[in-house]
Amino acid sequence: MECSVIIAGFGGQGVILAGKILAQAGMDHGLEVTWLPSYGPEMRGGTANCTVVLSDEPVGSPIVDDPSALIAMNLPSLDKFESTVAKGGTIVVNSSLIDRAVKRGDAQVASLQLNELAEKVGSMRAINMVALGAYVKATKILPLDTVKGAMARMLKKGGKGEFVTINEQALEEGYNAV
Amino acid sequence: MPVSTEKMVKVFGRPASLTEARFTYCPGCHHGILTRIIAQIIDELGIVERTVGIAPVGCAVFAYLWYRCDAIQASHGRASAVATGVKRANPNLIVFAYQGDGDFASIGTAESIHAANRGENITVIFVNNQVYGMTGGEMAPTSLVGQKTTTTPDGRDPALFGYPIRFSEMIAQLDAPVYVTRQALYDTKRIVDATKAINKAFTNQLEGKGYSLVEVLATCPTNWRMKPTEANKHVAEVVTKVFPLGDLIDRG
Amino acid sequence: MGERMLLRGNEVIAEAAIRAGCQCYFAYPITPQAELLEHMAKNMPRLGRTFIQAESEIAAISMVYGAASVGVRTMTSSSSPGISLKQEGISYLAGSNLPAVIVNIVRGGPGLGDIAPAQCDYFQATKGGGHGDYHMIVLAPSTVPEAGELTMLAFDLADQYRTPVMILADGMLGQMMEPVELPEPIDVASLPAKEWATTGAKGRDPNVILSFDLDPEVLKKMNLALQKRYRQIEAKEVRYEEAATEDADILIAAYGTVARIAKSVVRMASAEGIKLGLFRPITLWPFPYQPLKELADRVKTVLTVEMSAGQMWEDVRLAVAERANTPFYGEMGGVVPTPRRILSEVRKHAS
Amino acid sequence: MPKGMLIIDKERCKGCGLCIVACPHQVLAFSGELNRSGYNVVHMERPEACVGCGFCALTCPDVAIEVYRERVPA
Repeated sequence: MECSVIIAGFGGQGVILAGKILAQAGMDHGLEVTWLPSYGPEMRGGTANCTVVLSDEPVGSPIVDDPSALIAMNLPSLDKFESTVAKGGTIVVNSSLIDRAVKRGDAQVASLQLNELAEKVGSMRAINMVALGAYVKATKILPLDTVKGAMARMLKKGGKGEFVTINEQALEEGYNAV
Repeated sequence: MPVSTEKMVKVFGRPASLTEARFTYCPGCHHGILTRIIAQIIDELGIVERTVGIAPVGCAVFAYLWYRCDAIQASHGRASAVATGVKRANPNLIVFAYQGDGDFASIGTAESIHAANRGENITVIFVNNQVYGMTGGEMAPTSLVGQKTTTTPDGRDPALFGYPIRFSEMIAQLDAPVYVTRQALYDTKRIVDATKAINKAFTNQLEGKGYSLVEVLATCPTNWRMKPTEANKHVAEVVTKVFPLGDLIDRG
Repeated sequence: MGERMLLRGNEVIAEAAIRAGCQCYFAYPITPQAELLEHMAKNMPRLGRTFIQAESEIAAISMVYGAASVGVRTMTSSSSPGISLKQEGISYLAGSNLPAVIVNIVRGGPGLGDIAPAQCDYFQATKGGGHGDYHMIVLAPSTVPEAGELTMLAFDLADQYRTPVMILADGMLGQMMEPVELPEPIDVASLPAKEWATTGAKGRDPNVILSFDLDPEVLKKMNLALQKRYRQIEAKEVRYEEAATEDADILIAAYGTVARIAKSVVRMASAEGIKLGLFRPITLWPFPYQPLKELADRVKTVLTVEMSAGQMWEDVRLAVAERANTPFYGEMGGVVPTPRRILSEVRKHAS
Repeated sequence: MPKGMLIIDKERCKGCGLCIVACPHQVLAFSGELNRSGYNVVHMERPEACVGCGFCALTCPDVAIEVYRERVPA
């Protein structure tokens, strides 16, 4: 079993952190993982993305030609990565910012208004966790509780423990929306 | 005619911290005086067993040969950075960097300024003789306006090569340094003054006070094409007009 | 071994250096190795050790030179353009027989290039980027955990052979995260004393650190001593990894990040019935000429894959020496060869 | 005034003459004798005038001069 996901959006949408939390959760679940970010000026205001690979054997390439999933947080991300997703793969689309349909007919699409769902939870900054929750439900890659646990540990380690509750709610919101 | 020294007491001899090796400097070169002064102060402070000297590139490249202390030969211009590494790695050592004007004030500009700006607890001896001695008498950053060198055959033209850089004044603008002074060696009074200044620069380090810089106006009779005595006069009458002697800061 | 943690390559190299007893670290910021610098900035002072953000790469390597002279374990890190600036100091370290660790998280070049991962500094690292007849040991990790292990090893080899050692990784390895079990810290007090260090001439003759002698005959002797040590290193320190080479028809020769990507290709090729193996040099200098030569007798093709125009390829061809075909596939400018692209190259040579 | 005495290491002397100028009592002069390096070395031309002040030694760039002074009864 090897799964990979590209999480892409613009800087500020938290795609890098979402990937880290997913990788941490995969590791906590006993899997081998790699997390590979785009880095440098891209991260400072432009587009940002990261690739997470989860596997039950040592990960070879941390870059993937055909990811088994894509989380597209904005239109440029969908435009850039849609065609790369493996046949039968999963695409999570932020329809709040993407006004076109997914062209691929061979992918499982979860189109969600991520901005509105984040606002419902009470924080636009939690949009990445909404997306991650949706991805977890759509792919059944890991138990949601494992992701919650990884998220809580990572935020506490970064001195942001006060945001754990709202991010748990965000994960659940995304999870339940699929 | 020989007079016996039996009834006499030795009042001046070779400092114990100097090796027996003969200096490679030209006749009348002030590097020799300065080397002796430093050794004498290492003796007086009793620090030879914990001193590390940093030798530059230039005429003083052999500085490691003269002292009975540990020494490191640094690349051109980096002596202050090497001294930083030594002192940070082992703060118990007494570290001095011995640097010429090309080394300290040209190729090593960044290393020199930033070691001073960090207030490294080191002693820097900056030998300013306004010329590149070792490579054959080329223009130094401190060469005087109009000074003839092998790369300014018609004299240094500020329009082409700028002005002599008063590096110690630049260092003295910084907040961190403890002691910045300019000394000379052209007569016995200046030699005594310079000795006191260098003593203070080492003592500051011993007392953990921080960065001390002693600029020493020196002669280069060979490349100035002057007799050693004329060279001394040149420093006294001409060079000190551009590079005034005295303490620039003393926060010790 | 401790807790399994998810860490970046840059952080792991930094933390491994700390655990290897690195006492002084000096560096200048540059992408993509900034996290290494930041980890050291945060952790070295807490441990009572030295961290200086130097005014330049040249100053940083010169500080390393000073600290190494005193006999402490010391390191600097940078990325390609910064490593170019450090060459003066690296040559001095080699010439003065000083142990130090230099990390190069390589990015695209030449010139300012870009900040994407590349392997275009192979020549500079393995053939002596500075002046004079010297080598340094060059270790090329392929995974984040290995980056930690090789960093620990780098300090030991540096001390053992009194030579600078380079960790040659790339931006991808520096930036990516993988689970790591960090090695236990070494006991610095148990390291052998460095009798040659400039620690103060108390009860002994002065020690002098230098790479200089104006007498050509003396300098020749100094060079011969260096060369003798290099022959010892070549005899004892060659490291490499083989994967699926037993019945391989084709071999990929690759190091670092590309080698791990190639491991995925080996699996993909196997599924297609192509007998593909991988030969991965871990020491780029000394290069594993002999083991590769022996493998070349058993395969038809050795395909070199690099993120360069073919720098390691030269060493591969020296080793293979006409025993097998030696095609090349390289990417430049920070483009990373994907598994599929490598596989299509493999297919060209499989029929 | 106490009487002084100098020991000049001829082989270290490079004949620069700085000591000659530094001496307040005109004790020193070039000897005309060349050392092994070929330098015209300095000697005490008027030893009787030396007071052991040490100015010559302070000035000597080659640390070639040792200075002795008569013991003054306490």
